Amino acid sequence: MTIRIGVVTFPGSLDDQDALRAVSYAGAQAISLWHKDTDLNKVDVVILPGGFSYGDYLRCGAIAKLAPVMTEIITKANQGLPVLGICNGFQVLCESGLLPGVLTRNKGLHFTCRDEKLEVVNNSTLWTKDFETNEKIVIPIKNGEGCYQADKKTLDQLVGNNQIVFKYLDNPNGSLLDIAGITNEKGNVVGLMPHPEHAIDELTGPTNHGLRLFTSVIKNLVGISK
Amino acid sequence: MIDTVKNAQENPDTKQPFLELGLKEDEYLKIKQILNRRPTSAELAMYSVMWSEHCSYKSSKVHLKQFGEKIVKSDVLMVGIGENAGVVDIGDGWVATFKVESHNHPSYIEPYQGAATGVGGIVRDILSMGARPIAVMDSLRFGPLSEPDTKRVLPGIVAGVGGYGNCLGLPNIGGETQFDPSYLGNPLVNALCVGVMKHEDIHLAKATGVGNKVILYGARTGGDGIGGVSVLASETFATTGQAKRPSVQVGDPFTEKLLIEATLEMFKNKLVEGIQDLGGAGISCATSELASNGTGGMNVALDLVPLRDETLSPEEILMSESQERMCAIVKPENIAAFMQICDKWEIIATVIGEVTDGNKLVITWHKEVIVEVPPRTVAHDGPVYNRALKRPINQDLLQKDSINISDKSNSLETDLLKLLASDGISDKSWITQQYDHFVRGNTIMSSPQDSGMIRIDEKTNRGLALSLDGNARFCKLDPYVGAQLAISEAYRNVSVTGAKPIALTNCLNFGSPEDPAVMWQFSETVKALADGAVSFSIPVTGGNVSFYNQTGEISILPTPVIGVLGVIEDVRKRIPLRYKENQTLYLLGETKKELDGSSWAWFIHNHLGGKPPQVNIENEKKLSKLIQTSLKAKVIFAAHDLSEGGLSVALTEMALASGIGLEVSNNTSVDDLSFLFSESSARAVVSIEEDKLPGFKELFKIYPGIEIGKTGGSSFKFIDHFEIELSKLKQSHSGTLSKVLV
Amino acid sequence: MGRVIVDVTLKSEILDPQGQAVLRALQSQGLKQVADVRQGKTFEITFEGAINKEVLDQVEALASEVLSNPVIENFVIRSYEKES
Amino acid sequence: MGRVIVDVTLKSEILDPQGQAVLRALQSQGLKQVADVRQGKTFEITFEGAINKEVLDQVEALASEVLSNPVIENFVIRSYEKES
Ligand SMILES: Nc1ncnc2c1ncn2[C@@H]1O[C@H](COP(=O)(O)OP(=O)(O)O)[C@@H](O)[C@H]1O
Ligand SMILES: [Mg+2]
Repeated sequence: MTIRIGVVTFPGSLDDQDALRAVSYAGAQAISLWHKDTDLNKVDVVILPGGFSYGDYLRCGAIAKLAPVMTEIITKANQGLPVLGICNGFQVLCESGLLPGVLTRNKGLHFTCRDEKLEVVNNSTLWTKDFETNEKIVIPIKNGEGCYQADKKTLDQLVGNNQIVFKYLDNPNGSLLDIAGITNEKGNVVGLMPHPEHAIDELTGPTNHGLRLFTSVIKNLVGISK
Repeated sequence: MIDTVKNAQENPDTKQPFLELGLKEDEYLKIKQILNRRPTSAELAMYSVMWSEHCSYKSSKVHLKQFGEKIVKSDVLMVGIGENAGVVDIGDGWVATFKVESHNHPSYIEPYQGAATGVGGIVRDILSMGARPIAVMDSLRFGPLSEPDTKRVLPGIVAGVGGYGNCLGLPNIGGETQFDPSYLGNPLVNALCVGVMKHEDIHLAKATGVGNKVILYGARTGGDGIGGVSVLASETFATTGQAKRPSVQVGDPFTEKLLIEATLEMFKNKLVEGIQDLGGAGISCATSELASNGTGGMNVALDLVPLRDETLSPEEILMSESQERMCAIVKPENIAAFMQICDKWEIIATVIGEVTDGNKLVITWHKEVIVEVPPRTVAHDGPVYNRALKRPINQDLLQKDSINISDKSNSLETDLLKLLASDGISDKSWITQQYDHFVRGNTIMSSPQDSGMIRIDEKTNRGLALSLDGNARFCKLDPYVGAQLAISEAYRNVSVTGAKPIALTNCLNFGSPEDPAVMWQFSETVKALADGAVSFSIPVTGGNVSFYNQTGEISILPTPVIGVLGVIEDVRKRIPLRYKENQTLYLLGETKKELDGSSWAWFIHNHLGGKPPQVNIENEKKLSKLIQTSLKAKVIFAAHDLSEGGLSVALTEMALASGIGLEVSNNTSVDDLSFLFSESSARAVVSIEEDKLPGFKELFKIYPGIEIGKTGGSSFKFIDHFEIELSKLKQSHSGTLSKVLV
Repeated sequence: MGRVIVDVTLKSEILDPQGQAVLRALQSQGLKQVADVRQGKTFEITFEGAINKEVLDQVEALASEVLSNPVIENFVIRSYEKES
Repeated sequence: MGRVIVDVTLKSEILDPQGQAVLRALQSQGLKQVADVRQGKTFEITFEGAINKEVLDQVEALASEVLSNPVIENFVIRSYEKES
């Protein structure tokens, strides 16, 4: 069976083509979804890509959460649909309440683009089964608002439920608890600031470590997860 | 009261503020002569912006025509100078278009928005050729890092270049940043954009086909930047008071992103007959150029232009430089499909006129005719000046003032560390980290590599390499040689990555054209570029001129910035900067005792005098050929061109990028100081794996090289002289910008 | 034409790096007594026609859903002019 | 402790893309009567000690240098509390 993975394009999405490419590299069928779609075209998985949806005006992800396509995504995600939010997509997931907390302006106030060392904290989500726990990987970041913040109670819950998925080894933006990516309690929705779709091939990225997020979800769906 | 054509005929003696609009008395008389009456105020507005230095090239035209006269043998040039940007064939059915543009003055007044809208403008230029913009680069010049105003200007400009390009989804693949006191009150922001398309998709800016509609689409027109182009870019700051400093424009990269996607969709569906971006001089420029390049006739109802501010007068609408707007010529039967695409991308589009069989551009305001002009006279027949030029009297003195090496007694080690920490040579990652290098997933190389490299075809792995270079100190010492050294450097940067240089563009930043000494620098530069293009056999596909870069009477250093574009058939064969352990280092090319104008002379001894290094175009070509020949057998593992700071800086950059040390000895015939710091042209350092050495040495038939050392260890060792740990080099090299800028 | 102004401020426990940068800039310019700076946002919303209770209620609802993120921000409707 | 609030707004002839985006978002959420939105910045500056004329003058001077760029923005000292 071929897994169908949808990538949503909002006005201002930028890394949508890259996410589609990563999906194909990983062996799934890549499907473009449009922000005005009201049905998800039978996709098995949804990716919210990076970029500056609606210019990131107001707050990052705040206007995208109002897009028609999000209604269906939110409903299905709550029923277990695998969803990955990358960078701007992570911001949309937080704004729409699928993930807790919020991403704010980087501590240094600059947009920062660099190769980032991460530690895989939780390899039990649908998106991380191809990694080892505590594995160190390198994936680029590029964002102006990647500083993860949440209140103490939320942070305690994230730690208590093992919802932190990736941590920065050299925190680039002031994120609390060095958080680079988190999951919901069920493990089907994951959001991260680094860009795995830019680490699928050493020709165009620092490593190919990012590819494993995509292969993880595919293997899981075709039933060969470990 | 609206000043109609009728009114102008009936009231020929009305006083008009042509001087305030930047027109000279004789220019005003010429307009009257063309029209056979006084212009209406709307016509005056159009002529004044279109005849400004920035739009009309009135001082540079007589020089620039050499680019057409000195014919370069090239079989890649498809669209030459005169269009928005030149177009070159890059193989496999692909063509590329690239251009640099300056946005210097606005960036001083409002660094963030000035730089941002500079990027926005050049991207629309590329888009209007029919191409998908795929990458940007930027060349920046600032006052010394230690000056407080640099701390205001630099962060804003960098954030603006990044903010706009990042939000547009264009990777920034390189550029340059230099510092000199002459730029303190007049920083330079030159932005480059490159785009690609298939042969059949080339679109030109012309309005043909009687009855075809003129559609304005994109952002609404507002009162921002009115007269910005003529006043900001054409007058000196010293002579302009507050009133003549209009507000700068604010960019909206989000709207531009939608504009790009919508426009490319229109091209794909073949809905557009002609297209033009709205940059400087806004609607005046777009309508007159489209009409002039077409059959000549066009009617426009200006009152239909969607406004952000309902109080704007027709003159202001004509001159407004509101960003993120485009103008398209569309067949009536395609209007519906065109509008549907605009709807999809939520872009406002309005039919504002049509192509007529006349030869006049007629603009009405609520049915009254306010402009009726032969469009060519506005767009192309502006005034032409043959400005006085004079070699400065102190040029000879300057050239005689060669640096005396014998009394310079620092140790080589001290000099190297100091040079690495100088603002000009220091690591620029504080800047480049603010730019997205990855978006679109095709970036093969970006900073700190010698050139940017982009894969354009995922199936064939064909790619483009681009470099943007200029050394204004060399140009000050000798503008002709300096300009050719700039081409040489850009050509070499592209070559060492394995790409074959095929085209060049330029952005010429100078002081006032009314100063004969500046005009001399300019004419030498253009001559050098036109001659250089012939000798290198790569055509000049376009360029941009920015005059009046000065503070008071003090001009900036003459600063031509050169962009060279190269093609690489398989990006997987590219040659990077990073080497591995246990490789042999070779120095290709001849090192001479050429320290005048060098970074060493300037940053260590604050000396600028003498003559710049010699240009040797034949050697540059041989070096390039050697590298290209090497690709097949992959005998070169890593390479780096030698430019500012010479060998010592090149080796340090390679070592730091690789995280591996090296040791070298001076096997050349020059002294140790020159070995390390001379900036002789046509040189590169390469590193070779053990088993590739025989194959590599074969290549010396093409161009000679000598072995200078080996890679490995954790230090930079210059045998018999010094050994510096990489950590210490890194400390010197990387701390400079981040220490001063927060 | 009516007009409503909504102020959105960061909650006090949330980091405000922009405010901190302004604080440093003010201090470096000689304003020694500054102790803290917090940066906030203001939305000035103009309406066709006059503003009635219904419109105000809508603004109130959208202020917490769209104009601010309750995880990090507070909002207040600072002022409104029924017509102008 | 005194407190000064400075409002910085874009000049009316300057494009406000953020305000436009918010405008569309509000309209899409059913607030049909909105005609325009302008987004501004607010700085809430807290001082050690009370605020006197001298401090206010300093804030006034720095508002155009540090807090805003007069080429595109206006500022106004909205309010201040001498002490609190
Ligand atoms: N220094 C130069 N060298 C070569 N061509 C130039 C130079 N300056 C301007 N041109 C060419 O003149 C034409 C008009 O330039 P320009 O006014 O910058 O275009 P635009 O109207 O898009 O701003 C372009 O084709 C440009 O490439
Ligand atoms: Mg153009």
